[in-house]
Amino acid sequence: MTDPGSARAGSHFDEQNRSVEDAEDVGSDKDLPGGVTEEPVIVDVADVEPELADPAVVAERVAPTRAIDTAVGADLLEMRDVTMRFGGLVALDSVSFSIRRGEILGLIGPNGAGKTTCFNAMTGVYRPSDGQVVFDGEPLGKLKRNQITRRGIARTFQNIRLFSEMTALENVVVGTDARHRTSVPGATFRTPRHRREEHDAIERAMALLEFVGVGARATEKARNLPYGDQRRLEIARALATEPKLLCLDEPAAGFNPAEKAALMDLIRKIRADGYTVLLIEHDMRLVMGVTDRIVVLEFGKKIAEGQPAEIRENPAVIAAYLGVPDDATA
Amino acid sequence: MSTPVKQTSATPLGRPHAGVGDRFRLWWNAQSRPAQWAFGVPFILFIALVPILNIPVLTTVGTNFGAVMAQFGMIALIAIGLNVVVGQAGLLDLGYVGFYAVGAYTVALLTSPDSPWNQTGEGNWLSQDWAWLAVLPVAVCITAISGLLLGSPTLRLRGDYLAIVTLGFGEIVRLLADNLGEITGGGRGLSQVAYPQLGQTEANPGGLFSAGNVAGRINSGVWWFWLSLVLIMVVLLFVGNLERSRVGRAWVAIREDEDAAEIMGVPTFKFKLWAFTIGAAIGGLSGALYAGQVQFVTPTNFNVINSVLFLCAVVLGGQGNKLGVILGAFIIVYLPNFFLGRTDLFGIPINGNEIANYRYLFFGLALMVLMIFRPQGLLPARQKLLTYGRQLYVAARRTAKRQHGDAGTGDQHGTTGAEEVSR
Amino acid sequence: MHRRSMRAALVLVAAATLTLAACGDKSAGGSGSGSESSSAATSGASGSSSSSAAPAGGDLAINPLVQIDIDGNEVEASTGTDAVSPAGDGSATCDGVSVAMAGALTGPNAALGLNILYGMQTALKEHNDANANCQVEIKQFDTEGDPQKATQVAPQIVSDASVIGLLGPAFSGETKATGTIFSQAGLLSLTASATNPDLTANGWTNFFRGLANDAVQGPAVAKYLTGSAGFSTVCVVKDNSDYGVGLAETITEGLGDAADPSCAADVKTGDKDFSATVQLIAGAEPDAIFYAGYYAEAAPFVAQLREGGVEAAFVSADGTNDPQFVDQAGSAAEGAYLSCPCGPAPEEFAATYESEHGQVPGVYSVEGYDLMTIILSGIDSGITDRAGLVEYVKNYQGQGLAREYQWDDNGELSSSLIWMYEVG
Amino acid sequence: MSSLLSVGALADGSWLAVPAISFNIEALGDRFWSLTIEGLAYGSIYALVAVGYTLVYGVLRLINFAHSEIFMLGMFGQYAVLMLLGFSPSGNAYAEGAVMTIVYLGIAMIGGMLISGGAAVGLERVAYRPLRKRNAPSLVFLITAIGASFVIQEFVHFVLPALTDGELGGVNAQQPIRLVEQKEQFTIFGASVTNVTLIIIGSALVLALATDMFVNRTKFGRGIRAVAQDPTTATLMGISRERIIMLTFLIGGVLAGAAALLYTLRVPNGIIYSGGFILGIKAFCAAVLGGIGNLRGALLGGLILGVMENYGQILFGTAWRDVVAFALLILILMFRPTGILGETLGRARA
Repeated sequence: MTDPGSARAGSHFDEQNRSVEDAEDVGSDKDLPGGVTEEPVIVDVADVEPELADPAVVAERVAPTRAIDTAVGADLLEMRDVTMRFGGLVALDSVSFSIRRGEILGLIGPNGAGKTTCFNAMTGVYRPSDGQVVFDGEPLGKLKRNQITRRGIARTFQNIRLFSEMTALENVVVGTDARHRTSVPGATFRTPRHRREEHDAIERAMALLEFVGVGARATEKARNLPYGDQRRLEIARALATEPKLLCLDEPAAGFNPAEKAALMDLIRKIRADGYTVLLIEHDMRLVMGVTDRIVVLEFGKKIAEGQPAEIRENPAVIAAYLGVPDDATA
Repeated sequence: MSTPVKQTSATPLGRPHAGVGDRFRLWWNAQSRPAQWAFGVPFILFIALVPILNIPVLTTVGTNFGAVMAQFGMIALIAIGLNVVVGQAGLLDLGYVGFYAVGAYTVALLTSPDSPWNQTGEGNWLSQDWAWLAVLPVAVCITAISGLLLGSPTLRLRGDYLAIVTLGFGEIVRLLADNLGEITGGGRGLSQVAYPQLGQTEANPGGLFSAGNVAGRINSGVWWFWLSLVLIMVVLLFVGNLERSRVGRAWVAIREDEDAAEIMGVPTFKFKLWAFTIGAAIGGLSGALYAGQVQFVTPTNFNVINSVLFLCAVVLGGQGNKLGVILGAFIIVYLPNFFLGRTDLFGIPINGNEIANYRYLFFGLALMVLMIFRPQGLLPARQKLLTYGRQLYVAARRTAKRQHGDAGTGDQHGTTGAEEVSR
Repeated sequence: MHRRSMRAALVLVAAATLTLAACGDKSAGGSGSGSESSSAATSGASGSSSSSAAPAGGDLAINPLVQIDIDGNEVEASTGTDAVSPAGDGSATCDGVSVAMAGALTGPNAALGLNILYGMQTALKEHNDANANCQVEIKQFDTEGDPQKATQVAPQIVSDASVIGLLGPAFSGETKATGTIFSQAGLLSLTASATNPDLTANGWTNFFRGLANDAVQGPAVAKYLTGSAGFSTVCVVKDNSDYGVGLAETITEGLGDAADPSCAADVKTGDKDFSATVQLIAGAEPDAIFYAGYYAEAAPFVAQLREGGVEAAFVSADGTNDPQFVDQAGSAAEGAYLSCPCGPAPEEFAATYESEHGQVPGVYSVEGYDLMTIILSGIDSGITDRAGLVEYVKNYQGQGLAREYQWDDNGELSSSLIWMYEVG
Repeated sequence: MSSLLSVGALADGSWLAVPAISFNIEALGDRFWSLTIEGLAYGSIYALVAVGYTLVYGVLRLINFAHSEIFMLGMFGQYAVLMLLGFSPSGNAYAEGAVMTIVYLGIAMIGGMLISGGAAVGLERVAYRPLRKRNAPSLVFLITAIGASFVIQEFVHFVLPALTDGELGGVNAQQPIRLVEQKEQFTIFGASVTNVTLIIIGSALVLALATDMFVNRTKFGRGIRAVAQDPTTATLMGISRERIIMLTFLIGGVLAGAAALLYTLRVPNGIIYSGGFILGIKAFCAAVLGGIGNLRGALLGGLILGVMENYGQILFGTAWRDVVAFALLILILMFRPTGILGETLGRARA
């Protein structure tokens, strides 16, 4: 968990247990308590809704439908001298950079450089001690986290945080709910708007599952999905909120090279569909391969910004990563 | 409490032949609405008839079965309400009895001649015959408001704090009823609370719902049971609608990971408050039934131990599972009565009164054992969170069958399901 | 290292415990002695000795003092030897008749219900032993003192065709909840303990109360306190039970100006610490304290009053009139006045009761016995139906162990008298 | 059938009668110091019991709902020891002389501590350990605790009298064994201080200091704090989590046993199977008030709760004592959602 404020809400054990169990259980459809081995039920959404077999249809349904004030190529999100202090510790020291609409921006830096803090400042988990985050022309100010999501910033988590007792489809539908307005009265009496929204939600969620490639496991509980599918499901859930900006927090952690390649394809596909992507990643090859621009942080300060090729040559960056092979920085 | 759900014990869905329950569920989910009605209605009718069928071992000896079922109806409502709060939204409420009390006292205060706020009788705005029914929505509203008032400052607290705060609230409500003697009658309580005046006859001057109606098999207890059964159906329908909507998904998301839910755009505080308010309203409804049935309300009926029992009903039955918590309520109410006054069971002589006397001892042991071996309750939760998810369930069952080797049958369903999705 | 030192400490403690235990009995200060085998705790309601209970506060017991009427005037006691016997003349015949008993038989309030039940059983045994051709049965129905439970139990009583009369319900609350049921069924409801005055105002023709209600006890005791006892300021303390609240109200009313509102206090059943109330009373310096509630709270309350230096007389009523009060309060109970609509138990009855049930008669045991005797005499006179029994009780007149029984049209005793007891 | 509502009567408004609650501020002023001292005595009992809740919560994130029954067992434990020592129940105080009284009290206290500590460790073993092995969610722990609470109470209610030939347990409170007769020793600001108050506050102070030292200064205490803060790392550092958990329960139980003796000095008639419940809830309140998981918070919370409810019951009337306590809790949590001192155990974050 990344948020000390409410992270203490869950117990330390909870977290520990979770990660331990993840390690054991993820991707294993093995033994039931009774020792009976069962196969998972595969319900392919394409099976339920045959049109989804066509990737073009999928991509169209997934594509964002929201009006964005920012023109393509203009700044979608701007960090303006953002400083973040925790007690005496300065985690971010007047960091400024911007994310332009339609690009894939990489945010890198050695451990403890403030990448995740930066991320949390954007998504409202922390409020900046100083400076401003301006999104789509308006400062985020004191918006609550769910309001920021509604404004159009979605994220995934470094340590997967799916709703594990829900099915994959339901997880994604929770994401689509961010755009819905039905509340208790509407749902209790099943008003027409509620029905319409429910229909839309399922339709879009199925398309999203197909889009990220877990369509075959729509009705499985999230916790029973293989690790890689869980990561992809998180992306689908984030996309479901119809973000203007999608923030991915180390989406390739724990992936093998083949999976990484598939992920790169997926990220490109997401961008191609009209989303803007912010990527935090340790894997240099992946970052260099997929991003348009890169911002480098070290000790809470921005030390470089530029295209992958420039970053590769930047002496400050090389110094920061000196002696550390790309792949092992994690 | 942001309780991470553990893998060890629950049998995951998506493994269809894991148990009879799961197989039944898959089958049931795949049925069409009319088919579900066709199976459901006779079953409900059967439940409704249970207290008058006089089934040998099932019928209680020491206490009237109809009256026991009436109490079961009320506790079942309570369990459904508490399940919204605890089972679905994951908020630990140890003071739920407070809402039960608020509901009961609202009815009693407005209709008991002992109360200074009595509104029945000459020159007042409630007619004697319809007083109970007229006050019922008032009770539900006032309880909902009390839930809102308690929830808005406290729901920002974390789980464990919420537990003790709600417990304190429950006690405060009881103590208020106790201490404000001028209004509530204090320990003397409020008697002659109004009840539905229906079907008065010569032999039955109080009507069908009067406590005095004990002649014959269909006594007042049975009538109250039927009334609560109707209310349970209505509440289940509404709560079911909520569960299969954005609201229910928000609750489950909050239960599983509140921070992640908020970051996914769920207005967590708002939906927690809704859960609390809805739970409170259902508790108040049950309290109003209580006041009507017993026609007498005192503070002692609303102490902490009852809160704990309600919570046990929910956990015992299976939190998050509506049918499960109803089963839990049945066990909590029925078991002590089952033994009371019984001298033999299947020919084996037993001292039922003695067993009933030790009920808390057995109950405590049973809880401990159950929590070790079946912490998810007797009927574990398998929430359905999508309004139009049936085609998926149909497909799931079809796939399950195909994997089993006997493929076929489901295709037609599949197509209709797809149409349903794409309108 | 830690572990070893811990173990050593344990051994030391164990050794010390053994040594001290060997030193033998410790004697208590005050008037009593810890190990003396005395016939302590003579209960007022029983008049007999408690065998198993350890000596409490020396040789204190609840002794009958005087019988008073509603104006607090003394009345000659009419208890005694001419009481109607449940045995009858031994020639009664009946078949398949039973009497129901409804009250708390399990749970926290069970003691009172059991006292009544045991009293009934004592009477029943005498009757059945003497009348071979009329074996009556007691059917027990446990209400746990819970009104809702009572509504579940009541239909069973009514629908049991062999039950022609009911002794109960025991508490006022459950009586309120079930009164209509019994009234509509025309089943005799004869209570040995429910003292809420409102109960007879519901128009139930089947309901009779076998003792004075709180509307009698309150004024009677109040008048006695301001009159014969000569107290001019009294603090009324009540618990939160139906009984306590009702009694306190009538007492306060009866005391009039003598009741000091500045030290009127409320306690809760289950409370054991009364320091704030004690301080409040100490400040008011009353002549007497009246406690409306049960012995479980009265005992620690009086003990803490005395420890807190309050020497005013302690007065309480039937809820406190139990040997347990003396056992638990010890010497602090000395001199306490306890009123009770219940009469003192004659020694013979107490002895029989104790041999049958292994405990001394408690409060309302005598009423249970007397009222059962009345029902049995009705059965012996040939009554086999419910209506007949109600009629019989309505017209009944006779002497019991505790008092003379005769009812008015509402179901109250025509002459309601209160007994005052003193602990000494 | 008459009409459902008659609007005229409703509009009349005369039907609404509101009760008056009186405040007795004078009494509060007059007896301020004696109330404070009494409140501190009561509060120190709360504080000792609250430590058990808070330590277990700090280490396990578990509300040990059965801790109130551990306390109750402690009362019976010290009572049984006194009986073994040859004391028999009596309404009157024994006069043994100051030295011997203190010795007997000490032995009784140790007896209570052993019983409570043992019961707490046993509870952990029998009820909680199997759940921990299964990684049960916290609601499951809570329900188990409730179950255990029922079992312990009913054990004392029904089984114990059968085992001890009616000497212990059962439906009635134990007849008190009074070792100390309450006597005024001296006065502060006009408020009398009794020997019982002195013993309670003195012993509680010593025990609280000792516990604080133990948790903050010793190796075991460091272990407890380490496990509370980060169980995984603590395990990696070679600390046995199981042993630390056992130790935590032991400390909580032992303090509850000590509190049990102090409580019976104050309330000799309180030894009954149901006697722990409300006190336990109050102590839990105290722990939450101070910031659950925080040792010093529990101590502070206990004292505050004891004093405030003592003021409250004079201010509003004795019947309002518990209302004051719970209302105070709700109010404080509204303004300080993690309690007065926050939630860290000991000085872990100082």
